[in-house]
Amino acid sequence: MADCEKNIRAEHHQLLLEAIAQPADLVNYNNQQWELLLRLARRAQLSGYLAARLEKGGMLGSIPLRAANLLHSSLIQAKKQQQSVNWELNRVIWALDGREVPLIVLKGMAYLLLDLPNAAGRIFADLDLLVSKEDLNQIESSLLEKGWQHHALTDYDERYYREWSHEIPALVHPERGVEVDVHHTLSSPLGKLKIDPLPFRKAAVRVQGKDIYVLNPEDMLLHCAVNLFQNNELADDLRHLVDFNEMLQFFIYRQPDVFQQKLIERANQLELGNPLFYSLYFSRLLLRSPVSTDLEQQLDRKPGWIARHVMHYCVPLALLPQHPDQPSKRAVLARLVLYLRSHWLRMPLYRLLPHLTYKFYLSVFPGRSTDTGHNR
Amino acid sequence: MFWKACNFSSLPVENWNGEFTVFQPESGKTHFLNEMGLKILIILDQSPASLDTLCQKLSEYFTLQPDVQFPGQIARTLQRYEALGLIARVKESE
Amino acid sequence: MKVAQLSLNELRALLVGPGLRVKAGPFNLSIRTRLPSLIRQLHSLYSRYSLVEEDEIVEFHVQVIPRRSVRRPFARLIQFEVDGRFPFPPVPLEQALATLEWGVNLVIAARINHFLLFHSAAVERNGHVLLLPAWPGSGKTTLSAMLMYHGYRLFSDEFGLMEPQSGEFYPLPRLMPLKNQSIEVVRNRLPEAMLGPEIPGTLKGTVVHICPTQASIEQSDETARPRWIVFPKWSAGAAVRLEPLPQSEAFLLLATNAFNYEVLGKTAFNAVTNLVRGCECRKLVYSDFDEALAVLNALTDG
Amino acid sequence: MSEKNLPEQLKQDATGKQITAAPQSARRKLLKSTVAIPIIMTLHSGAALARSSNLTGAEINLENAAGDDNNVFCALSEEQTEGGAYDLGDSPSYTRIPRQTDEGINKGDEDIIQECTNNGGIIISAGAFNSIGGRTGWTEL
Repeated sequence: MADCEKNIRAEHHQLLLEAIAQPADLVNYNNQQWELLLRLARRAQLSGYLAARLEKGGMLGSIPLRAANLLHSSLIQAKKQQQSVNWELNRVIWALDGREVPLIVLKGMAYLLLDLPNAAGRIFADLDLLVSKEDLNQIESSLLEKGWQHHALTDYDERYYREWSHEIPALVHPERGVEVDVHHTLSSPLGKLKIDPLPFRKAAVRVQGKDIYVLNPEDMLLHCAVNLFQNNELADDLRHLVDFNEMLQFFIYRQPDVFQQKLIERANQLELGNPLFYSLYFSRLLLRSPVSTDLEQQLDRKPGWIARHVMHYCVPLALLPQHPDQPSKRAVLARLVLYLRSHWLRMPLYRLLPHLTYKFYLSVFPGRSTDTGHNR
Repeated sequence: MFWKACNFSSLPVENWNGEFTVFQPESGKTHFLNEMGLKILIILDQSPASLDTLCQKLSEYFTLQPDVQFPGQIARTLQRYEALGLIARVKESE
Repeated sequence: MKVAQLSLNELRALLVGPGLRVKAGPFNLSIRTRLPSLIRQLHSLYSRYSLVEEDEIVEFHVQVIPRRSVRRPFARLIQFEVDGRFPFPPVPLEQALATLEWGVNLVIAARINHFLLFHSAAVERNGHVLLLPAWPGSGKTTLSAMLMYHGYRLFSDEFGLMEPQSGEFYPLPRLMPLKNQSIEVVRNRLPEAMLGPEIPGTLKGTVVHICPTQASIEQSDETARPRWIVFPKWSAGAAVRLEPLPQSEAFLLLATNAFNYEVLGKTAFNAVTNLVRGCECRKLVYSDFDEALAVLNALTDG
Repeated sequence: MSEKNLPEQLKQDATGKQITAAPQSARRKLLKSTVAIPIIMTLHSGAALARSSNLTGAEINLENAAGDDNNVFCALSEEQTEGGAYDLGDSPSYTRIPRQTDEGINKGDEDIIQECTNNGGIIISAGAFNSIGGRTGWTEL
């Protein structure tokens, strides 16, 4: 684990990570560096984030005009998306019309409500809400009554959502087009890792001056970590690690003496040591997070030695964007490993094996999917 | 029940010979109104009003003949305005 | 340096290697491809464009690459790529040029927000911009191609690029796709025009690209302010009519046809308001180009 | 003026349904001639791109199809135009075709396309979806 730098030595990775870690240095970049950085940042969906940091530092005028124009364009787009989702939340609250349904706002919109440092320029398009299972139907019918619609549903969709994933299908108001995802769980119910949403809901905190809630700071970080390391394949997902790290620094700054301890205790209590371990580890490795290594040693649950080494090698290659002109085979392999891992985490073995066999079959005999695809 | 306009005075309004474009910053939407459409917002911005009061003020201002259909039309318009977030319901007149 | 100064071999070396870096109005573009037919087409059709100066930033990096289709194993297909993404499905090899041009337009429309992007043709006469916004059946590409050879400088047949604070318009003279019947019209009327190959079977029918005049491309750094907004409508057999258009309607039409009006929010609301208030707004119905030219000349003479 | 005497178009507007502003003279006349009822139209832009470029076509590989991790979006088309392009209208609706079967098995491309076609729709490219979707979200280009 000591040879941290080795796996992130690709020059283009270094370029992007430097820009995130030291935005003030961007004024010294030459045109060639800018051209590559802009492409990488777009791929990582971090151009709005970089633009917001430059704007805040008053530096947009001190960089090459073409770079400034593109970053400015991304920032305008991000601001529009944030406004759209914010307005959607306004309309959802209106549609619920004083009914006593506590809404917990998750992810991007929550960051925006709290004005967290990672919110500025952040690109997100959906409104994610967490409610109790009992309130699910109430919300669905209130929104449907006020003009929201499910994406036109086939019988298959309907069954998929309601029986299989125990969620309601996403709701969209046709005049605004923002997707409203109302959840009553925090992870896919198919996953092996079961997360009880109740402690999260109980600890939620009210947003100042509003009748809505967000997860408390520790839970917000844990939720971010779970989404990053438990639910997905990590490809081009650096921005979520940036979210994690920015929020971590911010909350530590706000509660300097206690926050780290609270975070560890909460992770232990909720048995979410693994994803927190990885989030802390890679924040330090890739984003120069100053958090001490002692911190994750206090976790009850930690990944094993082999898993750590595999992840240490693979995760940076997956999280960081490929070079746009020189895709690397190593990165493709690393992404494959993580793809398999994400399926492993989501599916029990008796479902995973047939699934992978089938995928392999498809890769050998493409186009024969109809024979086996449907009726299994 | 009463209606009031939401921050109407802060919305940019452009007059095009009696037709109006209004920009709503919160939603980012541009609305295109005729004169009565705008007058409703102006009245509800001055003070909250009930449907009856609003209809009466509009009839006076536009010197309309009495029409039984009129309040229904205005009520539907108010619902539309409410859905757009241009106006809101209030319990009291003040 | 112009693309025309490159030999076919030199151009090929760029296109298969680091990319051909060309200026496109206010933007720089990098194109890569290995397709011999497309390389030949670009050698002539891009000959008037300037290469990007050493060390300048290029905004858009696009590629046209060969593709295999499992469903059509023997078809020769190509696909447009931008930064690792494929916004269009694969199309037959013959459509490579059309796909490249549409692809670049799409990327501009999807990424650029520091300009307000009107869906409109724009030409300049007597130092001021005449906007010809698109609405169905406007024939704006044909009209702007014709105007370009009759005393007007082409800004674009597709984008009205407006700097929202200053109100200044920016030229973006790119290849223009003539469609179906208008191809013959242009062939007959403008024998001197540089035309590309006939590309049949695109989703818009048969397409032939016309290259902007050398003068339009060379002056593409010269911005101008708008003075006239004319909504053209080609109507078979119609006598020419140039009628006033209420400003409110011009506002509606411009705003709803802009690519990023909603994204720019209040900036766009103010910009379109100022634009419309500062321009003469007209509606043009025509069937004969010479008649249309006469009334447009009369309008823009003043 | 009573509602009964209004032309059909007008009635709809008067009852407050949102109209998408479009270059149609009926709507113009409506705005000009009517003083006795309030009118509001909310501008809807973003469809320009979809109309301007031929972004949509029925044949597509699913690699670049619009969708999310779990679903492919199937656009319900209004009609097919002469050149083979589909006119999705100003605000097309979508149905979702899950990428996997109930058992969590990935479906073949053919199955997904067939399922979409059965619903009367077409799979559209992420680029087209992006532009039609008003550019406020979905797939980033």
